[in-house]
Amino acid sequence: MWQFIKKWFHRFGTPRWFYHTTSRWLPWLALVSIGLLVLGSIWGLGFAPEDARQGNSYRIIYIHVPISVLAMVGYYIMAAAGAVALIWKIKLADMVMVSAAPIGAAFTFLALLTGSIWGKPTWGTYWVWDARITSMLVLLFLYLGVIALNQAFTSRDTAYKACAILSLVGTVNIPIIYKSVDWWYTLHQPATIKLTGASTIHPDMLKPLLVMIVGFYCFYALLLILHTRVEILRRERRSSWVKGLIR
Amino acid sequence: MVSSPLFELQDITFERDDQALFEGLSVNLCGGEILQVSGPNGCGKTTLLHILANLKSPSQGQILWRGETTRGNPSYLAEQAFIGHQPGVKLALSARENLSWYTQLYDSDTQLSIDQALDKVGLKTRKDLPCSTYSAGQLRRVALASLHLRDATLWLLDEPLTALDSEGINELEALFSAHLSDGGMIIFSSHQTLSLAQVGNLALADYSVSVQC
Amino acid sequence: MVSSPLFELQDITFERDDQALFEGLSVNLCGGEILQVSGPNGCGKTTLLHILANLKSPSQGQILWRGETTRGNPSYLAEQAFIGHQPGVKLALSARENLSWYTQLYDSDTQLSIDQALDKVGLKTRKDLPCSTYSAGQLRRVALASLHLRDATLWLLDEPLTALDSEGINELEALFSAHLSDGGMIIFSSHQTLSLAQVGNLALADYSVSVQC
Amino acid sequence: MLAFRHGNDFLNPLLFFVMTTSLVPLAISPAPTQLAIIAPGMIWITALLATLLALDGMFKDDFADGSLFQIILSPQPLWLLVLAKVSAHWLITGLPITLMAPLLGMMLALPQDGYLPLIIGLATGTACFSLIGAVGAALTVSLSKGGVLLSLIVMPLYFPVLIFGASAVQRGVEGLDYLPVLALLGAFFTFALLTGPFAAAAALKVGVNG
Amino acid sequence: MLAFRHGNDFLNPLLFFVMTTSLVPLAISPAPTQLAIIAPGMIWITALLATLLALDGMFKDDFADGSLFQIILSPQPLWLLVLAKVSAHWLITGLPITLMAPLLGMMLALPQDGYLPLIIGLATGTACFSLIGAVGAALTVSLSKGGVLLSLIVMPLYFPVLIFGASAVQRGVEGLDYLPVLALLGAFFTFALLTGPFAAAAALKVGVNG
Ligand code: HEM
Ligand SMILES: Nc1ncnc2c1ncn2[C@@H]1O[C@H](COP(=O)(O)OP(=O)(O)OP(=O)(O)O)[C@@H](O)[C@H]1O
Ligand SMILES: Nc1ncnc2c1ncn2[C@@H]1O[C@H](COP(=O)(O)OP(=O)(O)OP(=O)(O)O)[C@@H](O)[C@H]1O
Ligand SMILES: [Mg+2]
Ligand SMILES: [Mg+2]
Repeated sequence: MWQFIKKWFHRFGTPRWFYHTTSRWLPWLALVSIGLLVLGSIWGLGFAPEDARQGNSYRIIYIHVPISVLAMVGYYIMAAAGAVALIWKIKLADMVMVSAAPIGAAFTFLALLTGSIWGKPTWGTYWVWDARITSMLVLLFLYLGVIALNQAFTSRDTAYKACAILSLVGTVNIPIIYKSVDWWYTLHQPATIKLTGASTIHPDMLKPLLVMIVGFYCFYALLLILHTRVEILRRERRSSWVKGLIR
Repeated sequence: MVSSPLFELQDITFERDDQALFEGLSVNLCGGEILQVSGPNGCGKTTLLHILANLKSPSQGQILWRGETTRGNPSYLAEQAFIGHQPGVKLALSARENLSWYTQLYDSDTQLSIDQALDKVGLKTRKDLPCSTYSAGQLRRVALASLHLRDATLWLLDEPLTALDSEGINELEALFSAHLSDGGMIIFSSHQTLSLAQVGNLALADYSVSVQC
Repeated sequence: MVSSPLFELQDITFERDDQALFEGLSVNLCGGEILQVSGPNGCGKTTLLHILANLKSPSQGQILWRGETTRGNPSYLAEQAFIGHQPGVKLALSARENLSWYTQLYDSDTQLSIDQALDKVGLKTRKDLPCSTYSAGQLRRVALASLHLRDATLWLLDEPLTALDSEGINELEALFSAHLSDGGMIIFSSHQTLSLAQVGNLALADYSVSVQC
Repeated sequence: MLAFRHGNDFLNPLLFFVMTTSLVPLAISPAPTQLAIIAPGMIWITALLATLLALDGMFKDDFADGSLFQIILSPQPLWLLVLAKVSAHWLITGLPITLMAPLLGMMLALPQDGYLPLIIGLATGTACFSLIGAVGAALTVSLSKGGVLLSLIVMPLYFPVLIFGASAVQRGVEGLDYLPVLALLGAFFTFALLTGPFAAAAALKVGVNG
Repeated sequence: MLAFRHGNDFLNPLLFFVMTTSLVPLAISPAPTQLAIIAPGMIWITALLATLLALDGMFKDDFADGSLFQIILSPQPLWLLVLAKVSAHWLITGLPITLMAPLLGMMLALPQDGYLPLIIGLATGTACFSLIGAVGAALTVSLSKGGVLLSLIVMPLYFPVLIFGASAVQRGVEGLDYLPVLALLGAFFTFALLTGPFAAAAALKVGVNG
C-alpha cells in the first residue's frame, strides 16, 4: 500500500504532469469559484437579514470569516507540502509549498485588515490585543519568515529544503502559540469582547456564509494552482517541454 | 596492498537547478593510489570533492566505500579527512588550541602529539599566538597539521598547495608519499602539478560535457 | 620610457611589537618594470604590499611616488590599484554589479566597458548571477577584471595567481605585459614563477633577517 | 566534550541585557510603581533580545572559516555536536542572564514575590530560546545578511515562551499560583530538547549548501 | 553616488521593529490604558534596537570580502564614502521605522497628540543613531565577535537621543510644549552630522588593522 502510494506520487507528481492536467481543470475551477463568490456576495449583502445589534456592518463577515479560515488552513497546506517534499523528495511538493507562502500571507493580511475595519464600528478601535487577533499576527510573521527565507537563498533546491524545515517547525508551534495566547488573554483580561459564536448565528445568515466559505476554498485552490504553475515554469525553464510550450 | 578498490564512484552525475555539471563519472581507487582532479576554473572540482566528502549528494549514481554506500555511513566519516578552500582554522584561537579541538572532535588516537605535528609543518615558533596574526600560508599549514593528527585512510584536499611556499610544497609531497606507502588514498584538486610519480589524473571538462574515466 | 624612478622605497623597516620583519629595504621602480616579491610563508610579503598600498605605515623609511611621499597623497591613491588575498567581491551581488560599483568608486573613465572586461577574464556566461555561486577561481577573475576598468599606473597584487587555472595564468601574463608596455608598473607576490622575461625579484628572507636590495 | 572555547565572550550578552534593561527607566518612567508593573515583561523581553543577538554567531563563524564542514563530517552524531553548541550558547547567554536577573528586578522595583518565578522561568525559558534558535541559526548559516533574517524566523517561535515566562512572574507578583505556568514552560522545554537538536542538525546540512 | 545596493534587505530591520513592539503587550499587559503609558518609551527602545542590529553589517561585510580596502584606497575622500554608508543605513532602518511608527502607535494605543512628536523625533533620532553607530561599527570592523561589543560601545552614546526622543512624545501626550526638546534633538543631530563621518573615517583606518 505504502509502496503503491509512493510510486503513484512519483509517477504523477511530476511538474510536467501537473502543468498539463491543471491546464484542463483551471477554467472549470475558475468558473466555479467565481460563480460561488458572486452568488454568496449577492445573497449575503443583499438578501440576508440585518443583524439586531450590529446593523449592516456585520455583513463583512462574508469576507472576513472565509479569509480568516483559509489563512490558517493555508499554513497547514504549506507545511504538509513541505513534509511531503522532505520525506519523498518530490519536486512538485516543493513548488506547492513555496507558492502557498505568499498566498497565505496575503490571506492573513486581509484577515487582519477586514478584522480591524470591522473592529472600528463594533469595538470602537481598530486594534485590540485579543487572543485570536494576536495569534493571527504571529501567523503573519511565520508566513513572512518563510517568504524571506525562500528569497534569501540563491540555490532553489536549498531554498526549498530550508523553507520546508521552517514551515514544519512552525506547524508544531502553531497550536502552542494559539493555546498560549488564548490562555494568556483569559488570564489578564476577562472576556469583555465576545466574538459571535458560529453556532448562534441565524440560519439565514449562515447559508450565504457557507457558500462564501466554499467559494473561497475554490478561489484559494485556484490561486495556489496558478502560482505553482508559475513556479514550475521558472524552475523548469531549461527543460525541453517548457521550451516547447514557449515556442 | 591487495588491489580490490576501496573507493568506487559509480556513474556520478551532478545537476544544479537542472543543469548538469558533470555526468556519468566513474572511478575506482585502491589503497596507495593518488588522484588529482584537474580542469579549468568552475568545472566542478570543488563540487566533486564536496560530493565525495558527503557534504552534497549526487543527483545520480552512488559512491561506495569498502563496498558500502557512503550516505550516512559513520565508518566512512571516521576514515575520511576533508580540507576545503577555507582552512577551517579559528582565528581567535592559537594553532595549538585549534588542533586540540580537532583531536577532540575526531576522537582519534594519534601517533603524533600536537606539538610534533606543528613542528612538522614548520610552525615551531608561533604555536601559542592567535591564528588571526598568521599569514595566509601559515593558516594553511595549521590545517595541514590536522592531517598528521588523524588516522584517516582517504584524504580529500581542495587545492592544498594554495599559499604554500616551495618548501611547504616539498614537505606536503613527502607527507603524501608517506601516506600512500601506508596504504592511504588521496584525492586532491590543484592547478599545479606535483613531482610525485604515481599521480593519476581525473580531468573534468568544462560544464555539461560528459566525462568518462 | 625615460628611466627616472617613479616609485622609490627608501630604507623601509617594519617592526611589529618590537620585532623587525624586514629592515632597510630600498627599491627603485621605473615605468614598465615588474617586481616579484618572494620568500617563504610568513616572511612579510603581504605586510610589505600593505605598506606600499598605504594600508599600514612603515616603522622607518619613506615611500616616494613621483618624488613625493605617498602618505595621505590623493594623487598616489588615484594611480594605484591593490588586490589583496581576499578578492574584494561582494558575494550577494553579481559580477556586473560588483564592477559597476567599483567604477563608481574610482570615478575612472575606463577604456573598456564592464561587459568587455568580464569577457576578457573569461566570465562570459555568469555575469548576472550572484557571486556567492562562483567558484574560487571565478571570484579571483572578477577581482582581476577590475584592473581592466581602472587606469592605475602601479598595480600591487598579493598572490594574484591563486586559484587560477593555467589558461587564467596565461591571460594574466598577457595582461601584465600589455600593462608594462603601456609604461605601467607591477609589484606582486607569488610562490610560482611567471614565464614573463623581465620580472625582477625581491626576495624577503625569513623573519628578522635583514635584506638589502 | 567540546571545549568551552570563547573565553571572554560570555560577558557581552550579559552586558547587553543589563544595558537594555537600564534603558527602560530612561525611556518610560523612573517611578517605582510604574516600573514594578512593567518589570516582569521588560526583563523577559530584554532577555529574549540578548539571546537573539548572540544567536547569529552560533554556527556562522564556524561556517566562515570552514570548520563547520569539519564538524558535519566528524564521525560523532551531528545532533550531539549541535547540542554541545546549544549548551555553550546557553552558558554564555541564558545562565548569566538568569543569575543577573534578580539584580535587575531590584533596579526595576520588582515586588518580592516575583523573584522565584523569574529565576526559574528564565533558566528554563532561555534554554528554550537557545534550542529553538539553533534551528534558525542553522538555516541561515550561509546567508551573508543572516542576522536580521534570523530574528524574523525565530521570533514568532519565541512568543509562547515569552508569554508563559512573563505571566509566571506576573502571577507571582499578584500572589497567584505560578507553578502550573512553570510546568507548562518545563513541558515546552522538554519537547524542545527532544526535537530541537535533530531539527537543527537537519537544518545545518541543508543550510551549508547556500 | 554609492548605489543603493541591497534590494530587499530594507524590510528586515522594519520587521524586527514591528515584531519586537508586538512582544510588548504579550509580555506586559494588553490593556490599552496601560499600553498608552509605556507606548512612547517602548517604540523608542525598539527603534533603537532595530537600528543597532543592522549596524553590525555596515562595514563588516565589506571588510570580510576585502572591498573595504578598496574603499579606503579609493581617491574619493573617505568621510564622504562613510556618509554614503550612513545614509544607506538610515534608508533601510530609520526611514521605514519612522514611517511605520504611527501604525504601531495605534496598536499600542498611543494618544492622538503623541504622533507628531513621535514621527519628527524618530526621523531625527534614528539619523543620529546611524551617525553615531558608524563610529562604533568602524572601530569593531575587524573583530569577529563585534556584534555585542558594538552595542556596548554605542549604547551609552544613544542614551541622550533616547531620552530626548521619548520625552518629546511624552510631553506631546501630556499636552505640553515639545518643541524645545525636538530642537535639542535637532542640535544633537547637526553636531553628529558635522563630526560623525570624520570620526568614523578615522576609526575605520584604525579598525582595519585589527
Ligand atoms: C484584526 C482583527 C481580527 C482578526 C485578525 C480576526 C481573526 C479571525 C479569525 C482567525 C477567525 C476564524 C476563527 C476560527 O475559525 O476559529 C475569525 C472569525 C470570526 N471573526 Fe474575526 N478577527 C478580527 C476582528 C473581528 C471583529 C472586529 C469581529 C466582529 C466583532 C470579528 C468577528 C468574527 C466572527 C463573527 C467570526 C466567525 C465566528 C467564529 O468562527 O468563531 N472579527 N476572525
Ligand atoms: N551555490 C551555487 N549555485 C549555483 N552555481 C554554483 C554554486 N556553487 C558553484 N556553482 C557553479 O558550479 C560550477 C562549479 O563550481 P566549483 O566551485 O566546483 O568549481 P571548481 O572546479 O572548484 O573551480 P575553481 O578552480 O575555480 O575552484 C561553477 O561554474 C560555479 O559557478
Ligand atoms: N596582526 C598581526 N600581529 C602579529 N603578527 C602578525 C600579524 N599579521 C601578520 N603577522 C606576522 O607577520 C609575519 C608576516 O606576515 P605576512 O602575512 O606579511 O606574510 P606573507 O609573507 O604574506 O606570508 P604568506 O606567504 O603565507 O602569505 C608572519 O609571521 C605573521 O605571522
Ligand atoms: Mg574550487
Ligand atoms: Mg601573504
